[in-house]
Amino acid sequence: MQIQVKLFAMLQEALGETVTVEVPATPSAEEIKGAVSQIAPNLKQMIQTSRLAVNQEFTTNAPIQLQSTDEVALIPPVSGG
Amino acid sequence: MQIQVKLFAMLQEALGETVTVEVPATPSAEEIKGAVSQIAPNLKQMIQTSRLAVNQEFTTNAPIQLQSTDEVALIPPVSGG
Amino acid sequence: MYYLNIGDSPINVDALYQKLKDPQYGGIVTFVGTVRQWTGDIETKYIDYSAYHPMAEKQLEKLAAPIEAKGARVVIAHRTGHLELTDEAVFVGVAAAHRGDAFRWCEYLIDTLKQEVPIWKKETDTDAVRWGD
Amino acid sequence: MYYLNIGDSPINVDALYQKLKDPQYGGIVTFVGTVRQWTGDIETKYIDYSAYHPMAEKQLEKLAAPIEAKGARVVIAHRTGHLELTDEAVFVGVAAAHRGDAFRWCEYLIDTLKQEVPIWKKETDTDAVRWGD
Repeated sequence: MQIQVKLFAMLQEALGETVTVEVPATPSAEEIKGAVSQIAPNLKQMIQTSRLAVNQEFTTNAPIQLQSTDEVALIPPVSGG
Repeated sequence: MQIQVKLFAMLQEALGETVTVEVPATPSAEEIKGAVSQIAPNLKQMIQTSRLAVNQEFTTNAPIQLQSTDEVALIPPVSGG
Repeated sequence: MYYLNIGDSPINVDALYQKLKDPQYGGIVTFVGTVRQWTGDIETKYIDYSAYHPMAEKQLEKLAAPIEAKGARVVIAHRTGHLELTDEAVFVGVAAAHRGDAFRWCEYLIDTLKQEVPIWKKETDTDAVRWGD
Repeated sequence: MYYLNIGDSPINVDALYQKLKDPQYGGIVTFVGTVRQWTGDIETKYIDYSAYHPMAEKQLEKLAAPIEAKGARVVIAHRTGHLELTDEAVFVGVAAAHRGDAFRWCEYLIDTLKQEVPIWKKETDTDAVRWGD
Protein backbone atom coordinates (compact mmCIF):
# COMPACT_ATOMS: atom_id res chain seq x y z
CA MET A 1 0.00 0.00 0.00
CA GLN A 2 0.99 3.61 -0.56
CA ILE A 3 1.22 5.87 2.50
CA GLN A 4 2.16 9.43 3.28
CA VAL A 5 4.73 9.93 6.05
CA LYS A 6 4.95 13.27 7.86
CA LEU A 7 8.47 14.56 8.49
CA PHE A 8 9.90 16.99 11.04
CA ALA A 9 13.01 18.92 11.94
CA MET A 10 16.08 18.07 9.80
CA LEU A 11 14.13 15.45 7.83
CA GLN A 12 11.48 18.03 6.93
CA GLU A 13 14.17 20.53 5.91
CA ALA A 14 15.76 17.94 3.61
CA LEU A 15 12.69 16.20 2.17
CA GLY A 16 9.66 18.45 2.73
CA GLU A 17 6.64 18.08 5.01
CA THR A 18 5.64 14.62 3.73
CA VAL A 19 6.96 11.84 1.57
CA THR A 20 4.91 9.14 -0.15
CA VAL A 21 6.24 5.58 0.05
CA GLU A 22 5.11 2.06 -0.86
CA VAL A 23 4.98 -0.37 2.10
CA PRO A 24 3.69 -3.94 2.65
CA ALA A 25 0.27 -4.43 4.29
CA THR A 26 0.55 -4.36 8.14
CA PRO A 27 4.10 -3.04 7.93
CA SER A 28 6.50 -2.90 10.82
CA ALA A 29 8.01 0.43 11.88
CA GLU A 30 11.32 -0.83 10.48
CA GLU A 31 9.76 -1.48 7.08
CA ILE A 32 8.30 2.03 6.94
CA LYS A 33 11.63 3.55 7.95
CA GLY A 34 13.35 1.40 5.34
CA ALA A 35 10.99 2.67 2.63
CA VAL A 36 11.76 6.29 3.54
CA SER A 37 15.49 5.50 3.59
CA GLN A 38 15.25 4.31 0.00
CA ILE A 39 14.09 7.77 -1.05
CA ALA A 40 16.89 9.46 0.90
CA PRO A 41 19.83 7.07 1.34
CA ASN A 42 22.03 9.92 2.58
CA LEU A 43 19.68 10.38 5.58
CA LYS A 44 19.51 6.66 6.44
CA GLN A 45 21.22 7.02 9.80
CA MET A 46 18.92 9.84 10.92
CA ILE A 47 15.87 7.89 9.73
CA GLN A 48 17.01 4.75 11.57
CA THR A 49 17.34 6.66 14.86
CA SER A 50 13.88 8.21 14.40
CA ARG A 51 10.76 6.75 16.02
CA LEU A 52 7.50 6.10 14.21
CA ALA A 53 4.17 7.55 15.33
CA VAL A 54 0.78 6.50 14.04
CA ASN A 55 -2.13 8.81 14.80
CA GLN A 56 0.20 10.76 17.09
CA GLU A 57 1.14 7.79 19.27
CA PHE A 58 4.58 6.23 19.29
CA THR A 59 4.43 2.70 17.85
CA THR A 60 5.86 -0.49 19.31
CA ASN A 61 7.76 -3.15 17.37
CA ALA A 62 4.52 -4.96 16.50
CA PRO A 63 3.16 -5.00 12.92
CA ILE A 64 0.92 -1.98 12.36
CA GLN A 65 -2.68 -2.35 11.17
CA LEU A 66 -2.59 0.70 8.92
CA GLN A 67 -5.74 2.33 7.56
CA SER A 68 -5.51 4.70 4.61
CA THR A 69 -6.73 7.54 6.89
CA ASP A 70 -4.03 6.98 9.53
CA GLU A 71 -1.54 9.76 10.20
CA VAL A 72 1.98 8.31 9.98
CA ALA A 73 4.96 10.37 11.15
CA LEU A 74 8.71 9.93 11.53
CA ILE A 75 9.93 11.50 14.77
CA PRO A 76 13.66 12.35 14.75
CA PRO A 77 15.39 12.34 18.16
CA VAL A 78 13.58 15.07 20.09
CA SER A 79 15.45 17.99 21.60
CA GLY A 80 12.97 20.18 23.42
CA GLY A 81 13.50 21.70 26.82
CA MET B 1 30.99 34.83 85.68
CA GLN B 2 27.68 36.50 84.93
CA ILE B 3 26.48 36.49 81.33
CA GLN B 4 23.45 37.64 79.38
CA VAL B 5 21.83 35.06 77.13
CA LYS B 6 19.66 36.15 74.20
CA LEU B 7 16.44 34.21 73.73
CA PHE B 8 14.21 33.66 70.73
CA ALA B 9 10.84 32.26 69.70
CA MET B 10 8.95 30.44 72.49
CA LEU B 11 11.79 31.05 74.96
CA GLN B 12 11.65 34.78 74.30
CA GLU B 13 7.86 34.79 74.68
CA ALA B 14 8.16 33.04 78.05
CA LEU B 15 11.25 34.74 79.52
CA GLY B 16 11.87 37.97 77.59
CA GLU B 17 14.62 38.96 75.15
CA THR B 18 17.49 38.12 77.50
CA VAL B 19 18.17 36.39 80.81
CA THR B 20 21.18 36.91 83.07
CA VAL B 21 22.77 33.77 84.51
CA GLU B 22 25.86 32.82 86.52
CA VAL B 23 28.17 30.30 84.82
CA PRO B 24 31.64 28.88 85.49
CA ALA B 25 34.64 30.34 83.64
CA THR B 26 35.10 28.67 80.20
CA PRO B 27 31.67 27.04 80.46
CA SER B 28 30.42 24.30 78.21
CA ALA B 29 27.24 24.82 76.20
CA GLU B 30 25.59 22.28 78.52
CA GLU B 31 26.52 24.34 81.58
CA ILE B 32 25.05 27.51 80.07
CA LYS B 33 21.85 25.67 79.13
CA GLY B 34 21.72 24.22 82.63
CA ALA B 35 21.97 27.70 84.16
CA VAL B 36 19.06 28.95 82.04
CA SER B 37 17.04 25.85 82.93
CA GLN B 38 17.42 26.73 86.62
CA ILE B 39 15.61 30.02 85.98
CA ALA B 40 12.84 28.28 84.05
CA PRO B 41 12.56 24.63 85.09
CA ASN B 42 9.25 24.27 83.24
CA LEU B 43 11.09 25.02 79.94
CA LYS B 44 13.94 22.60 80.63
CA GLN B 45 13.09 20.28 77.74
CA MET B 46 12.93 23.13 75.22
CA ILE B 47 16.20 24.57 76.54
CA GLN B 48 17.92 21.18 76.29
CA THR B 49 16.91 20.79 72.64
CA SER B 50 18.17 24.31 71.84
CA ARG B 51 21.62 25.00 70.40
CA LEU B 52 24.01 27.61 71.73
CA ALA B 53 25.49 30.37 69.58
CA VAL B 54 28.38 32.65 70.58
CA ASN B 55 28.91 35.75 68.45
CA GLN B 56 26.33 34.37 66.04
CA GLU B 57 28.14 31.08 65.40
CA PHE B 58 26.84 27.73 66.59
CA THR B 59 29.16 26.29 69.27
CA THR B 60 30.67 22.83 69.47
CA ASN B 61 30.85 20.70 72.62
CA ALA B 62 34.22 22.20 73.57
CA PRO B 63 34.58 24.55 76.59
CA ILE B 64 33.90 28.14 75.53
CA GLN B 65 36.46 30.93 76.11
CA LEU B 66 33.85 33.55 76.94
CA GLN B 67 34.67 37.28 76.98
CA SER B 68 32.31 39.66 78.73
CA THR B 69 31.58 41.31 75.37
CA ASP B 70 30.57 38.06 73.65
CA GLU B 71 27.02 37.70 72.37
CA VAL B 72 25.55 34.46 73.73
CA ALA B 73 22.26 33.13 72.39
CA LEU B 74 20.04 30.09 72.84
CA ILE B 75 18.67 28.88 69.51
CA PRO B 76 15.50 26.79 69.85
CA PRO B 77 14.91 24.24 67.07
CA VAL B 78 14.60 26.36 63.95
CA SER B 79 11.50 26.17 61.75
CA GLY B 80 12.00 28.50 58.82
CA GLY B 81 11.13 27.69 55.23
CA MET C 1 -6.09 20.85 36.98
CA TYR C 2 -2.93 21.00 34.88
CA TYR C 3 -2.14 23.80 32.46
CA LEU C 4 -0.12 22.89 29.36
CA ASN C 5 0.86 25.11 26.46
CA ILE C 6 3.12 24.91 23.42
CA GLY C 7 3.29 28.02 21.26
CA ASP C 8 5.21 30.95 19.87
CA SER C 9 4.33 33.51 22.55
CA PRO C 10 7.03 34.41 25.09
CA ILE C 11 6.82 32.40 28.31
CA ASN C 12 5.45 34.54 31.15
CA VAL C 13 7.14 32.93 34.15
CA ASP C 14 5.23 34.96 36.71
CA ALA C 15 1.83 34.21 35.20
CA LEU C 16 2.65 30.47 35.09
CA TYR C 17 3.92 30.56 38.69
CA GLN C 18 0.66 32.17 39.81
CA LYS C 19 -1.26 29.18 38.41
CA LEU C 20 0.59 26.95 40.89
CA LYS C 21 -0.32 28.91 44.03
CA ASP C 22 -3.08 27.38 46.11
CA PRO C 23 -3.81 27.11 49.86
CA GLN C 24 -3.61 23.30 49.62
CA TYR C 25 0.03 23.29 48.46
CA GLY C 26 3.01 24.30 50.57
CA GLY C 27 5.83 23.67 48.10
CA ILE C 28 6.24 24.89 44.53
CA VAL C 29 9.22 23.78 42.45
CA THR C 30 9.80 25.22 39.01
CA PHE C 31 12.36 24.55 36.32
CA VAL C 32 13.02 27.13 33.62
CA GLY C 33 15.29 26.37 30.68
CA THR C 34 16.72 29.43 28.96
CA VAL C 35 18.85 29.89 25.87
CA ARG C 36 22.46 29.65 27.03
CA GLN C 37 25.28 31.45 25.24
CA TRP C 38 28.15 28.99 25.64
CA THR C 39 28.24 25.18 25.48
CA GLY C 40 31.90 24.41 25.94
CA ASP C 41 33.62 26.25 23.07
CA ILE C 42 30.46 26.64 21.01
CA GLU C 43 28.73 30.02 21.11
CA THR C 44 25.02 30.05 20.42
CA LYS C 45 23.48 33.04 18.61
CA TYR C 46 19.83 31.98 18.68
CA ILE C 47 17.59 28.89 18.63
CA ASP C 48 14.48 28.00 16.64
CA TYR C 49 12.14 25.41 18.16
CA SER C 50 9.49 23.48 16.23
CA ALA C 51 6.88 20.98 17.42
CA TYR C 52 4.60 18.30 16.06
CA HIS C 53 1.18 19.66 16.98
CA PRO C 54 -0.97 18.35 18.55
CA MET C 55 1.05 15.19 19.30
CA ALA C 56 3.39 17.25 21.49
CA GLU C 57 0.44 18.53 23.55
CA LYS C 58 -0.92 14.96 23.89
CA GLN C 59 2.46 13.76 25.12
CA LEU C 60 2.52 16.53 27.73
CA GLU C 61 -0.92 15.41 28.93
CA LYS C 62 0.40 11.86 29.36
CA LEU C 63 3.22 13.23 31.50
CA ALA C 64 1.08 15.55 33.60
CA ALA C 65 -1.94 13.33 34.30
CA PRO C 66 -0.22 10.74 36.56
CA ILE C 67 1.43 13.50 38.62
CA GLU C 68 -1.88 15.30 39.04
CA ALA C 69 -3.44 11.99 40.06
CA LYS C 70 -1.08 12.02 43.05
CA GLY C 71 -2.68 15.27 44.19
CA ALA C 72 -0.16 17.75 42.79
CA ARG C 73 -0.65 20.51 40.23
CA VAL C 74 1.39 20.62 37.02
CA VAL C 75 2.07 23.60 34.75
CA ILE C 76 4.20 23.14 31.62
CA ALA C 77 4.86 25.58 28.80
CA HIS C 78 7.23 25.20 25.87
CA ARG C 79 7.94 28.00 23.48
CA THR C 80 8.36 27.45 19.74
CA GLY C 81 9.67 29.77 17.05
CA HIS C 82 12.66 32.08 17.28
CA LEU C 83 14.40 32.50 20.68
CA GLU C 84 17.26 34.79 21.59
CA LEU C 85 19.83 34.40 24.41
CA THR C 86 18.22 34.20 27.91
CA ASP C 87 14.73 33.73 26.41
CA GLU C 88 12.76 31.06 28.28
CA ALA C 89 12.34 27.89 26.16
CA VAL C 90 10.52 25.76 28.74
CA PHE C 91 8.77 26.15 32.09
CA VAL C 92 7.91 23.11 34.23
CA GLY C 93 6.22 23.72 37.58
CA VAL C 94 4.86 21.36 40.24
CA ALA C 95 2.95 22.39 43.35
CA ALA C 96 2.61 19.69 46.02
CA ALA C 97 1.88 19.33 49.71
CA HIS C 98 5.48 18.24 50.40
CA ARG C 99 8.58 19.72 48.86
CA GLY C 100 10.41 16.43 48.30
CA ASP C 101 7.61 15.30 46.00
CA ALA C 102 7.61 18.62 44.18
CA PHE C 103 11.37 18.38 43.49
CA ARG C 104 11.14 14.74 42.35
CA TRP C 105 8.17 15.26 40.07
CA CYS C 106 9.44 18.48 38.53
CA GLU C 107 12.73 16.84 37.60
CA TYR C 108 10.93 13.75 36.30
CA LEU C 109 8.74 15.93 34.08
CA ILE C 110 11.57 17.89 32.46
CA ASP C 111 13.70 14.74 32.03
CA THR C 112 10.79 12.89 30.39
CA LEU C 113 9.73 15.89 28.31
CA LYS C 114 13.21 15.88 26.80
CA GLN C 115 12.75 12.23 25.80
CA GLU C 116 9.09 11.86 24.84
CA VAL C 117 7.70 15.15 23.51
CA PRO C 118 8.16 15.83 19.78
CA ILE C 119 9.81 19.24 19.92
CA TRP C 120 13.03 20.04 18.07
CA LYS C 121 15.74 22.60 18.54
CA LYS C 122 17.65 24.14 15.65
CA GLU C 123 20.58 25.93 17.15
CA THR C 124 22.35 28.64 15.18
CA ASP C 125 25.84 28.88 16.61
CA THR C 126 28.57 31.24 15.49
CA ASP C 127 30.33 28.41 13.61
CA ALA C 128 27.47 26.23 12.35
CA VAL C 129 23.79 25.33 12.50
CA ARG C 130 23.06 22.32 14.72
CA TRP C 131 19.92 20.25 15.15
CA GLY C 132 19.29 18.89 18.64
CA ASP C 133 22.11 18.62 21.11
CA MET D 1 27.08 36.91 43.01
CA TYR D 2 24.41 35.61 45.37
CA TYR D 3 21.48 37.67 46.59
CA LEU D 4 20.19 36.93 50.10
CA ASN D 5 17.44 38.70 52.01
CA ILE D 6 15.48 38.20 55.21
CA GLY D 7 12.82 40.79 55.97
CA ASP D 8 9.19 41.73 56.40
CA SER D 9 8.47 42.82 52.83
CA PRO D 10 6.42 40.46 50.65
CA ILE D 11 8.53 38.14 48.49
CA ASN D 12 8.46 39.25 44.86
CA VAL D 13 8.94 35.93 43.07
CA ASP D 14 9.28 37.46 39.63
CA ALA D 15 11.91 40.00 40.71
CA LEU D 16 13.93 37.24 42.41
CA TYR D 17 13.62 34.99 39.36
CA GLN D 18 14.93 37.79 37.13
CA LYS D 19 18.11 37.92 39.25
CA LEU D 20 18.82 34.30 38.21
CA LYS D 21 18.62 34.88 34.45
CA ASP D 22 21.96 35.09 32.70
CA PRO D 23 23.30 33.97 29.31
CA GLN D 24 25.81 31.67 31.04
CA TYR D 25 23.10 29.54 32.73
CA GLY D 26 20.71 27.21 30.94
CA GLY D 27 18.75 25.85 33.90
CA ILE D 28 17.00 27.70 36.70
CA VAL D 29 15.35 25.75 39.54
CA THR D 30 13.35 27.57 42.17
CA PHE D 31 11.59 26.43 45.32
CA VAL D 32 8.85 28.55 46.86
CA GLY D 33 7.30 27.68 50.21
CA THR D 34 3.87 29.18 50.79
CA VAL D 35 1.54 29.17 53.78
CA ARG D 36 -0.59 26.05 53.47
CA GLN D 37 -4.11 25.84 54.86
CA TRP D 38 -4.29 22.21 55.97
CA THR D 39 -1.72 19.94 57.63
CA GLY D 40 -3.65 16.74 58.16
CA ASP D 41 -6.61 17.75 60.35
CA ILE D 42 -5.05 21.03 61.48
CA GLU D 43 -6.22 24.20 59.76
CA THR D 44 -3.78 27.10 59.73
CA LYS D 45 -5.13 30.67 59.91
CA TYR D 46 -1.86 32.58 59.65
CA ILE D 47 1.86 32.31 60.50
CA ASP D 48 4.29 34.76 62.10
CA TYR D 49 7.98 34.26 61.35
CA SER D 50 10.83 35.74 63.39
CA ALA D 51 14.60 35.62 62.84
CA TYR D 52 17.83 36.16 64.73
CA HIS D 53 19.41 39.01 62.77
CA PRO D 54 22.08 39.10 61.49
CA MET D 55 23.03 35.52 62.42
CA ALA D 56 20.34 34.24 60.05
CA GLU D 57 21.85 36.25 57.17
CA LYS D 58 25.34 34.96 58.03
CA GLN D 59 24.08 31.39 57.98
CA LEU D 60 22.54 31.96 54.54
CA GLU D 61 25.90 33.23 53.29
CA LYS D 62 27.54 30.04 54.54
CA LEU D 63 25.02 28.02 52.55
CA ALA D 64 25.23 30.07 49.37
CA ALA D 65 29.00 30.60 49.09
CA PRO D 66 30.03 26.96 48.38
CA ILE D 67 27.31 26.62 45.70
CA GLU D 68 28.39 29.86 44.03
CA ALA D 69 31.98 28.58 44.16
CA LYS D 70 30.85 25.75 41.85
CA GLY D 71 29.86 28.36 39.26
CA ALA D 72 26.13 28.61 39.97
CA ARG D 73 24.10 31.61 41.12
CA VAL D 74 22.04 31.50 44.34
CA VAL D 75 19.09 33.69 45.32
CA ILE D 76 17.42 33.15 48.71
CA ALA D 77 14.76 35.27 50.40
CA HIS D 78 12.87 34.52 53.61
CA ARG D 79 10.00 36.64 54.78
CA THR D 80 9.46 37.48 58.44
CA GLY D 81 6.45 39.00 60.20
CA HIS D 82 2.80 38.19 59.59
CA LEU D 83 1.90 35.89 56.68
CA GLU D 84 -1.55 34.89 55.44
CA LEU D 85 -2.55 31.74 53.50
CA THR D 86 -0.69 31.37 50.15
CA ASP D 87 1.80 34.12 51.08
CA GLU D 88 5.35 33.19 50.09
CA ALA D 89 7.50 32.44 53.16
CA VAL D 90 10.68 31.43 51.37
CA PHE D 91 12.22 31.55 47.89
CA VAL D 92 15.30 29.51 47.00
CA GLY D 93 16.63 29.74 43.45
CA VAL D 94 19.67 28.25 41.74
CA ALA D 95 20.83 28.97 38.19
CA ALA D 96 23.40 26.56 36.79
CA ALA D 97 24.81 25.42 33.49
CA HIS D 98 23.24 21.97 33.91
CA ARG D 99 19.78 21.27 35.24
CA GLY D 100 20.70 18.25 37.38
CA ASP D 101 23.04 20.44 39.41
CA ALA D 102 20.39 23.15 39.74
CA PHE D 103 17.85 20.63 41.12
CA ARG D 104 20.35 19.07 43.53
CA TRP D 105 21.67 22.36 44.87
CA CYS D 106 18.26 24.00 45.21
CA GLU D 107 16.95 21.08 47.28
CA TYR D 108 20.14 21.01 49.36
CA LEU D 109 19.75 24.73 50.11
CA ILE D 110 16.14 24.54 51.30
CA ASP D 111 16.80 21.35 53.30
CA THR D 112 19.81 22.94 55.00
CA LEU D 113 18.09 26.29 55.52
CA LYS D 114 15.42 24.42 57.49
CA GLN D 115 18.15 22.98 59.78
CA GLU D 116 20.75 25.71 60.13
CA VAL D 117 19.17 29.15 59.78
CA PRO D 118 17.74 30.73 62.97
CA ILE D 119 14.23 31.53 61.80
CA TRP D 120 11.12 30.47 63.70
CA LYS D 121 7.53 29.91 62.72
CA LYS D 122 4.64 30.64 65.08
CA GLU D 123 1.61 29.05 63.53
CA THR D 124 -1.85 30.20 64.54
CA ASP D 125 -4.18 27.32 63.77
CA THR D 126 -7.94 27.26 64.32
CA ASP D 127 -7.50 25.08 67.43
CA ALA D 128 -4.21 26.27 68.94
CA VAL D 129 -1.01 28.27 68.51
CA ARG D 130 1.99 26.12 67.57
CA TRP D 131 5.69 26.93 67.45
CA GLY D 132 7.70 25.18 64.74
CA ASP D 133 6.36 22.08 63.10
